[in-house]
Order: sequence, then structure tokens, then C-alpha cells
Amino acid sequence: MISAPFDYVRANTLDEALALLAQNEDAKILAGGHSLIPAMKLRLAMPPLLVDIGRIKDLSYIREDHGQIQIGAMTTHYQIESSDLLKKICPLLPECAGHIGDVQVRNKGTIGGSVAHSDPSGDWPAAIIALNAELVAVSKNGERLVKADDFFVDLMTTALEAGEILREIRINKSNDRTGQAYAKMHHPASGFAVVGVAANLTLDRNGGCEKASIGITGVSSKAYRALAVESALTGSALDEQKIANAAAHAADGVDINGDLFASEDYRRHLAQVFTKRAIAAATERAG
Amino acid sequence: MKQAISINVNEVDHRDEVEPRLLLVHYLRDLLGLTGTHVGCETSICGACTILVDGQAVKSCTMFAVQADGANITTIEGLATNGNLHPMQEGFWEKHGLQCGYCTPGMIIAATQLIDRNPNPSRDEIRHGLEGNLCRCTGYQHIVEAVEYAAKKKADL
Amino acid sequence: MKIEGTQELHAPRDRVYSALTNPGILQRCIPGCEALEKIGENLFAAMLKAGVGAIKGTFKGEVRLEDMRPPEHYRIVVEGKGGVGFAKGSADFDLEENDGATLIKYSGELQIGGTIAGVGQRMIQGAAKMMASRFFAALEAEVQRTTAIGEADLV
Amino acid sequence: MAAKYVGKRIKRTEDPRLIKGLAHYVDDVRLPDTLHVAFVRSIYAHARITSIDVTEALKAPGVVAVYTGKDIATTVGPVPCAAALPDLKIPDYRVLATGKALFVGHPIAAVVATDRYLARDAADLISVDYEELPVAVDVEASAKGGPVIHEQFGSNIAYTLTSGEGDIEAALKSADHIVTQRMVHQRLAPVAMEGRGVLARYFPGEEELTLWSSTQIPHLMRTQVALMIGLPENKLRVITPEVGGGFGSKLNVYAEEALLAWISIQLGKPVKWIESRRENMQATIHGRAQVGTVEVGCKNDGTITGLRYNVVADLGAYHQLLTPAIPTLTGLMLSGAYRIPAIQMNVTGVFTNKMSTDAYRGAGRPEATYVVERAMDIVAAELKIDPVEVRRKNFPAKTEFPFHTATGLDYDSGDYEAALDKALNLSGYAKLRAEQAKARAAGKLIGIGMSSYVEICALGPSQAMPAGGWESATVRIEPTGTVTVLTGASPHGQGQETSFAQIAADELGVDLNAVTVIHGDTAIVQYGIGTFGSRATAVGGTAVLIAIQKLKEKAAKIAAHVLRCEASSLAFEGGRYSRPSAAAASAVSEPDVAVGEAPAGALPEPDTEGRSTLTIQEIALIAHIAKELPPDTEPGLSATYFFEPKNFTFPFGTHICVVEIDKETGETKFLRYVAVDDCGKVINPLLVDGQIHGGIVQAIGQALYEEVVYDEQGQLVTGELMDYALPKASQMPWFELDRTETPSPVNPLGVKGVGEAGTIGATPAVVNAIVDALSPYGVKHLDMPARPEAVWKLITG
Repeated sequence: MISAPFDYVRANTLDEALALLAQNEDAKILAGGHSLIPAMKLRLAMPPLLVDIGRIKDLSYIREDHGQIQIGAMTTHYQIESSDLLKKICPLLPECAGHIGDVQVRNKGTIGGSVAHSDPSGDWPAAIIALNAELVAVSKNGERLVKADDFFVDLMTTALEAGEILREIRINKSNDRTGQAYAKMHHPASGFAVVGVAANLTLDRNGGCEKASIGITGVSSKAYRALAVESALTGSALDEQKIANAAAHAADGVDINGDLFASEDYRRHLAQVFTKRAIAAATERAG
Repeated sequence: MKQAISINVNEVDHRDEVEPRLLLVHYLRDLLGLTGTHVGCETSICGACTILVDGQAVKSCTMFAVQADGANITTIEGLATNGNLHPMQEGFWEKHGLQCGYCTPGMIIAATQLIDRNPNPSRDEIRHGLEGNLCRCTGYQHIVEAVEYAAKKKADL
Repeated sequence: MKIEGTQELHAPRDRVYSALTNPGILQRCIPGCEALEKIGENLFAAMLKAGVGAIKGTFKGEVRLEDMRPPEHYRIVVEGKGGVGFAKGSADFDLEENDGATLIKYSGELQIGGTIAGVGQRMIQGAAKMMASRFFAALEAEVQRTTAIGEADLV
Repeated sequence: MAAKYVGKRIKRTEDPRLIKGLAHYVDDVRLPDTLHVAFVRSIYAHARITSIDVTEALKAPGVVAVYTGKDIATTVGPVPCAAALPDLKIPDYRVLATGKALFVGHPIAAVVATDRYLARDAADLISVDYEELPVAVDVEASAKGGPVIHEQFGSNIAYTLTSGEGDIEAALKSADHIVTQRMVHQRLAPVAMEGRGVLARYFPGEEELTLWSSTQIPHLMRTQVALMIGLPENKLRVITPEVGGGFGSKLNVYAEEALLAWISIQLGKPVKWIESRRENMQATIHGRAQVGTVEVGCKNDGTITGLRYNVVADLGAYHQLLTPAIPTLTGLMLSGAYRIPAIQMNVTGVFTNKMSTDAYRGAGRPEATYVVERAMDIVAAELKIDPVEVRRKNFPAKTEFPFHTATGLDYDSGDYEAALDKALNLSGYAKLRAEQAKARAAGKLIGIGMSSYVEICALGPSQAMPAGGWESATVRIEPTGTVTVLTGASPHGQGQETSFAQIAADELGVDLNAVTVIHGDTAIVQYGIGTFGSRATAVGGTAVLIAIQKLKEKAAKIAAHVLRCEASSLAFEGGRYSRPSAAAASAVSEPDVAVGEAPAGALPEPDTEGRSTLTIQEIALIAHIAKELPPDTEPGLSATYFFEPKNFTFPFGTHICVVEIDKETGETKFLRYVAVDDCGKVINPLLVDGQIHGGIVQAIGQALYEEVVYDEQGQLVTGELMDYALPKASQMPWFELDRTETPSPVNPLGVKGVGEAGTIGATPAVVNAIVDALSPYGVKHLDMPARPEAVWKLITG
């Protein structure tokens, strides 16, 4: 399987990449390449120009700054999976990273590439939503912040506009009463999420649920926030029954997609099951 | 348009002009003649093409050669040192971790990284650590034993 | 694969019907349709650049309108072929008046072949839905625009 | 023979080159000026090709030639089908589609260019116009009517066949119960990790062609390709370099192999084609694909009175080498491990607009075993008897062998109860059932499944085979004492370079390292049949053994001559012939042939003066120097033997597995997997374990994950490994293996074969376990693969 010909430029700086992108409407950004390159080899994607941003040094970092976690777009899944800092302050990210593809994919694939590609069964979008992340989009005209809820627009379609590059993902650090978990059914062949649920809960001092944030991937054309689940959780102590009742709303109002492996009905059911599991695990960790 | 690349493979420097679309695996196989790295699928699933790029296991069929410009690469041909098999190669031999041998180079490379990162893996960790590599012959059990053998051997060294 | 749904457009039924059968409007509504040229009675040659995200394909084919019963029903048949495979779809549109607005019930079949069928299986339903929603969003805009500017300006 | 090597866990001699990445598969063979071929394949399942425009492609950079159906219609013969069945309809299967395309992936045009990238680019420039035709996809519907694929046959039915013995009607009538179950054996893809690949090089001066192909059958391919392209067979050399897995998928002669050979002749240059995974999914044979209904009659005590299996077999659009014959193997194995007085199979082979089915690991026998072993569990459930007891009740006793079945076979040897008991013990069956009861009470879904299988191996007697069922071997001892074994079997991962060397080293009393096993080159190796049907060791290994015995007869004669005694009085021990009186003193070191030093003359001079013993390697030197030979003795020391087995062999065993089903998701998890297999005498336990492991995993693949899916328009929707799920390491259980060893009387090695046992035995064990787990919900059967959704639906009703 052989890609169609294309031109390739390795950008040394973000500005250089942005300039190239501005000049070439059909240019594609190459990050880790694990979504784009298979599509190119199958000739489902035939961009005339690839702008490789994979080596831009200052796009690969994990840092904490004034209560905010900042992750450079070119940080690999493995860097996140193995980050001691994140394991401590935002364990959902390493946990979610560990569910992506396989070891080799995690070594090369980047969070920015995945999020910008926005595969409907990708893992990151669920976590990004659950963590109420903000995404920093940069273009020739400057930077703008996009909230996770506004970022995922439709099937493989994000709020990134032509000429924009995702530069950074920002997450506000949570307090020590926060519990997080990612629960997923892996597709047996591709490893993609048949359903993936990221839960991020903060309990109040009495053990009640102060804040719940649930992101779900794999179910619909894009990852979404399970609002009905969140509101059913918020404000009360979480026991098994409460969690199950809330999780039953996991796919409320969602346009569910079916495929060969999982029909719409089954996916709806799985969304509920894995929501329940993610919340239960997160609750446990918060306690 | 062809682009100049400079890549160190198995401790030998190479400079070539390549089309941007040339896959790294084809560069290794067709230009450098290092045919130990195999191609088993085209969708980054099977792992037969696994090599080490700057010490990290990656699938060389999902990478263009131009992306590896300046990188240090280890392929299966470069794993043995001074004619001595790498403990992982030994493990695969001792434990019958291969049959047709096609997935083996990628499997061995992935497994070496596995024990580098986790020197004393459980069987479950070995199995999960190799989920990016498919083998259609062995049923994996002997591969798990091979990795255990290599981990122990490496620890004893 | 079956596709069906209901879509409400905020325009009277005859206006929606005429928009739905107007090649100029159809070209602007069918996602990625770059050309739609009349080659026969209710038959058009089409050129589509369709895709989602990085996945893109160019399709050449035909659009045919059948079973036309203004203003309540017609069928649209779209066939296209390109490097990534082929797509064939037909959809029956039933238009109902709904308090000054129009309710479109559509139900159709989509068939794909070639590379997109062999590797795109898990995305197809989502892609079809996205195409449909883009189509109707564009159609809504068109009927609003034509309502505003009057029938005479229809192209 | 002294067993220094046979029976031992010897690590493989073929491994060093493989683990160093220095082995050569077809794509690793590099020839200067090689041209590369890319195919344009049908994107429709059934379509008339109305025009093909190659103009643009011919103008593309690097393109040397483009070929379409009209170029080969009269010059390259059809893809061969070797199966012979009464009234079999055989369509004309050209190497490029002529007129109609009959399945997605059907080759339509071949582009030849100076590199593979350019060939691929040019393929995109070929424009094919199609007129779509209605498709025949569903096998049961296609048997009844609908669009006809091959108009000349009037229907899609390729053949119908009834097999079996006994009065089935009477047998079913005499039963107290009749259980009936429809079963689907889904279509599978073999997915050898190395796809197919061909390199053809024509030598215009010599008018000779060398074909490197990733195949299991180099000699049969030579014959068939020679016939297809009209080249004298002795001008065609087929070489199988390293083969990256076959599983039956390379037991074939494919369109691309003959086409590449032909193109190389046309262009006078080497041409290469390496299959992509997409092509592999589309255009390499598939397996299984049967839909059948089994009826089993049984008495109240569990005694089976008869079994009938009515089945439609999905053959695909064309016959490959053995396509129509595969379901007939199902008919042969329907007695399973049991005494069943009357058996009948009615099979209808049906053409559909899909890739051909053919031999995939097990080839027809997994289907039979699945039918029988599922049926045993269904009978047990119907009668409320433990599945163990139903099986035990119907086993033939070990004293009843050879055991004649109502499928017309004579099982060579067996002790089915011993294997069952061993598996029950190893698994702690009684305890497992107790634990299961406890777990069930706690609301857990635990299932225990078993399968007591028999399979048919060592294919086989020539009478039962389309192209000879023997195997050949030549054994030579070279002047310097190294042993060369040429085997007609063509292993591709099974390890015969080691196991045959073990046989040879023991039989000759030489060091294992002195033996080299050569295979897979028709210019070097005498004609052979190949590696498939778990035959290589039982048939090919026996050929090696007997060839050595022949060689030793001659060696003994020479030894007797040199040592001046009667051949019959010589002792042979540790590779050394001794005069009767010297036998005791044979420990005394005598000079061996020098190795690693070039002799002054053409050959080292044997020093035979006053010797009382001679090694067989020295005798080889004597035989080549030929100065001290007995009168009328041919110089040299080699022997060739073509072994014709008198019967198949019938390995057997019992597998027991324990699964837990996630009640909420329907996912299946393994808790235990126990396998007790009997493959007769074991040459190398390490390799046998490996075969069992791999076989079980492929069986689990069928039970849980794998399915080739065509949609209703005949589009292949599982076209890549992203959708077609191969088992992964993390999904597989730890296998607890044991063995019983019942030698086969069919061959002097006593071996039976093991290549397919796991695949045949394990599938029903897994499905039986799942059904057992779901039995609290009244579930009696579930079709494969047991995807979580299907299981979930059964749980939720």
C-alpha cells in the first residue's frame, strides 16, 4: 500500500508551519501520523503537502503552571501514559493514554494529532471533555481558546479552522477530593473504543457529588458530554443505585451510530454500562 | 520532489535522497537491503514492521523515511552485539517463540522495549505489552515464555 | 445501509419542493458537489468532492430525479465513482405541510463499494448522517434565501 | 534406532536466521532490473466489464506494460481445480477477468512498472467501466435461486453429494429423541502474516523460468503453472524461500502465480508482485463458510443412533485447487470420536459472488467436529446428562481399533477415554462443576465446555487425494560426512528442518548439526507433494526414515566389504558399523573424516587399513571415492524413497475450557484452558506444543472474533485487519497441555500429525463453554463468532 506523491516540509517552528498552512489550502499537518498515514496509504487521503510538526521541540511538554496543567500538542501518548506528574495530578490522562492503540502507536502518536483528527472512536476526546479542557488553537492571526465542549463538531470535524493548528491542551488542576476513571470496551481488531467513558468527579466534604463531568466516545459521530448523567449525579451521595440510575442516561438524546461490531441498541447499552463503571471507579478513587 | 535524509541505522550512517512518500520500512528494505523488517498489514495493526527509532518501538510502515531524518534506528539485524544474540533473540530460540518467523523481528523488537521499560514483567503485562504485534502461528504462549526468559537473562547479566 | 429521518424546513411545501428539484440549489446543497450539469430530463451529470476530515474522494456520477409528484414526493438517485470506490444512494422524499413549515420524511438506501467499503465500515453511518445534516442545513439556508429574494431569482 | 534426539525438546535449527532477520521471504529476494506488478481489481461483486481504458496508464512514468483479460484469454490456461466429484460444474477461471467480474478483488488488469510505487500509481489511471449485475451473496438463497453467476450452468449449484453409511431413516426412527440444530460455520480468512508473493524470472537464452513463490506446494505448482503457460515442466523451477505462514491459503495455484510467470516470459525480465493485506483479504482463499442443520437421534441413555447433516457450502465464485472437495472432508469426519451406526451428509456446493473458499487449517474437519461436538452437548442438555457421560457412552473402546465408521473410514488407533480422563483430571472437572454451581448461585456466568475430537491427518493415501498422497525423501551422506535430507514436503513454520534432522540423526547415529534438511526447490528436491493436512511428519518424515533405512542397507554392504565380514553380522550403534568382535571396543576413538581442513587431494583419503569399525560418514567417503566398493555397487551414498501411506492417521484428544461471561457486556473471558492431545509418537514435544497452541488460538479466533463479512451487495466490509479481528496475546488464555501417546500403526514412526488438531478440537470446546455459561437463560446454541453483542442479546432475551 503506497501513498500518492506529496510534498513534505518539516517545520522547525510553529510559525513556519502556520505560514505553510496559510499558503496551501489543502496542506495537511503531520503529527504522529497514526491516523493520517494509513489513510494516505489506502489513498483515502491524498494531501499535496504535508507539514510535519512532529519535531517542533516546544510543542512537546507536560507542565504545571499556576494550578493549570499544560500539555503540548506533540506530546506522545506514551509520554502522557508514563508521566509521574500526571499520574499524581491528573490520573485520567495517563489512564486514558494507556488504552490507546498499542505500545508502538502510543510511542509515536500524539495527543494533539488525535484530538485534531477527532476520530469518533478515539479515546482522547472523552477525556478532554470530562476534564473540561481548553484547547489552544493558533493561526497566523494569533491564538484563541476553544472549550472542549465546543471543539468536537461532527464526525472527524473540529472547531479548528483552516490555517489553525492545535498548540496546547490546558486543564485546570482538580482538588484532592477528585476521582477520575476511564472505562472502555476495546474493538477486538482495531483497539478503538467501541465505547469509552471518561469520568471526572469531585466530591464535597460530606462525600456528596459536587461536580461530575462525563465524556463519552465511540457512541456517536463525535465524543459528547453526558449532561443528563452529570446532572443526575450532582448534589447527592453516590451509591451503586444512584450511579446506575444516572448512568442510564448515558446516551440520552444522542444520535447513536451502529456498525458491524455493535448495533445502535447495543452501543446505547454499552454506553450505560461503561458510564456506570467509570463513575463507580472514579467515585472510589475520589473517596 | 526528492529530499535528502541522513539516518543512522544499526550504527551505520546513511545519506540518501528519497521521495517524501517512501515509507520508512521500504527505505530500510529496498534502499538499505535490511529485509529483516517485514510488512504484514497496511493499517498499523500487525507490528511486523516494528523497529526502534531513537530507542522507541514504532511501526515503520506508518512512518515516512523523511520523518526519520536524523534519527538513530535499530532493526532486527542490529540487535545482536559482536555476534552475540540479544537475550530476547535467545529467548525466542530457547522457548520456540516463533514458527514461520514472519512476525518475529517485529515481535522481538517490541519485546526488547517491553523489558527495557519493565524489567520484570508479569505474564499479563507481557501479553498487554505485545498487543501491537500479531502472530498467527504460535498462539503467543511460547512468546510469553521467551520474554520471561529474556527478562531473567537480562537481569542476571 | 438504510438511511432515514425527518427534517423540518421553515418554508412552505411548494417552495421546498421546488428547491429540492432545482439543480442549482441541489448543487449547493449536496455536500462537496462541484458541478451538476443537466444531461437529460431530470438527469444530471455530477462531480463531487466528498469527505470528512482528512479522508477525501472525488466522485463522478449522475443525479437522477424520479417519481416526481409535486409538491409531496420525489425520489433522488445519486451514483458516483472515484478512486476510493463508489457510492450509490437513493432516497424517497415525502413532504408534508406542517403549520407553514415543511416536514421532509426521507428514507433511502446507501451502498458503497471499493476501498471506502472495505476499510470505512465503522464510519459509514456517521458519514452518511453528516452528509444528510449538511444537506439539510444548506437546504434550509437556500429556502430561506429564495424565500427572501423571491422565486424569480432561482437559478 | 537409538533415540538421542527423537522425543526430545530440541530447539529449532531454522531459528537463527529467522531471529536475526537474515532469512529470505519472497519479497526479500532481490534481482536486478526487477519489474513490479500492481493489479486493478473489481470493486463490484458481480459486473460485466464493458470497457477498460489503459491509455493513461501506459503513458505513466515507469510503466512497461499493462495486461487485461483479452491478453491472456488464449495464452494462459485457467486456474486449476484438482477436485474430482461426480457432475461437478467447473467454471472457466481465467487469470484476469474476461467479460465479467465475479467477486470484489477479482483481478482485471495488471500493470507492470519499474518500481512498485509507480506500478501502484499507474493502476489508478486505468479506467474500468462496469455494468453492475445482481449479486448472489447469501449461500442459502443462492442455492435456491436468484441471480445466476455462471449462466452456462443454469443455477448456482456446483454439485450435490450424499455420503455416509447405514440406514439413516431407520436409525433416526429408532431413536427416543431427535435433536435438530442449525449451525453456521462463518467464513474465515487464513491471514498468514506474510501474504502471498511471487517473483518470476525468465531466462530467454535458456528458455527457462524460475518462480519464487510463497507456497506450500512447490512441485504441484510447477506442474500446474507449466501447464497453464505452456512451458515444459522441466524448464520451470519453483523455489519457495521462507514462507510466512500458510494455514492452507498457500496450498493453491493462484491466478497471480501463472500470470507473473507469463509476464516474465513476455518481457524477458524478472517481475515481482507482493500481495497487500487488502488483496490478501479479498483474493486469497477463505475457509469454512458452511450453513447446515444437524439431526441426531439418541436413546434415553445417551446412545447415539444416527446423525444426518444437511449442509450448503459457500464455494465462492470459482473453484480454486480444492474448493469443492473441502466439504467432502466434513462428511468423512461426522462420526467424530463416536460409534454412530448411521451417518448421512447431504451437501450442496453453491457458487456465490465472493472469493473462493478452500483449505483453511482443518479444511472441512473443524466443521464436522463442531457439528458433532455441539450435537453431543445438545443431546446432553436434552437428556439432562453430563456432557462427559454422553461422550463416554459413545466412544469406541481402545480394543475396537481399527474402528470402522459409518463415514467409511477406518480409524487407525485410539484410546479416547484415556485422553478424556486425563483432561478431566488435569482440569479438576468435578471441582470445576462444583465451583460453577457456586458461582452461578452468586449470579456469575461461568461455563465449562469440552470437546473430544478426532481428526484425519497424514493426507493421505493417493487413492483419496487428487494429486498423489505420498511424500518423497532423498537422503545423502556427502563425502565429508554431512548428511543432506531432501524432502518433498515443503514446511513453512512447522519446523521440519529440525524434526526431520532429529529422525535422520538418530537413525544414522550422527550429530544433529551434521544434518541439513533442504526443501522447497524443485530443481534440487525430487518431486514431492507438500505440507498440508498435517501430513509432513507422518508421510514425509516416514519417507525420510525409510530412505535412510535403504541407504543404510547399502552402507552396511560397503562396511562389510571393507571390514571383511558379513553385512548381517555387523553391529550398528552410534553411527558406527562394527565387526562382531569389535562391537565391545567401539568406544575406542578411531579417526573420523577431517572437517574444516581441505585435503591435499580431491577428497580426503579414508584410512581403512586394519580397521574393525567404520562410521557411516567414513563409509560415505569410501562410497564416493569408490575404490573399495563391493562388486556391482553403485558409487555414492544416497537413497530416495517415495512413501505411500496405507491409511490416514487419526489423532484425537479432549479439550476442556472454562469461561466467564460478563453479564453486562456479553464479553467472554477465559478462566482455564486444558488440552490433552494424542498425536501418536512425538518427534519433538516443543514443536508439538507450538502446533497445539497455535491451533487452539486460531480456533478461538473462529469461536470469538473472526468473520469475513460481505454485505448484501457483495462488498467485503472486513477488508483490513482493523475490522477482521485476529486473536491478540492479551485475549488468549494460558494453555495447560498434556498428552497421551497412542502410536499409529500406519507408519513406522508411529506418528499421526498435529498441525490442525488445536484448530479442530478447540472451537466447539469454547462454544460449548459459552452455551453452558448461558444455559441458565435457556440458551441451547449460539452461532460463531460469539461477539459480545450476540451474547448480550441472548442474556437479555
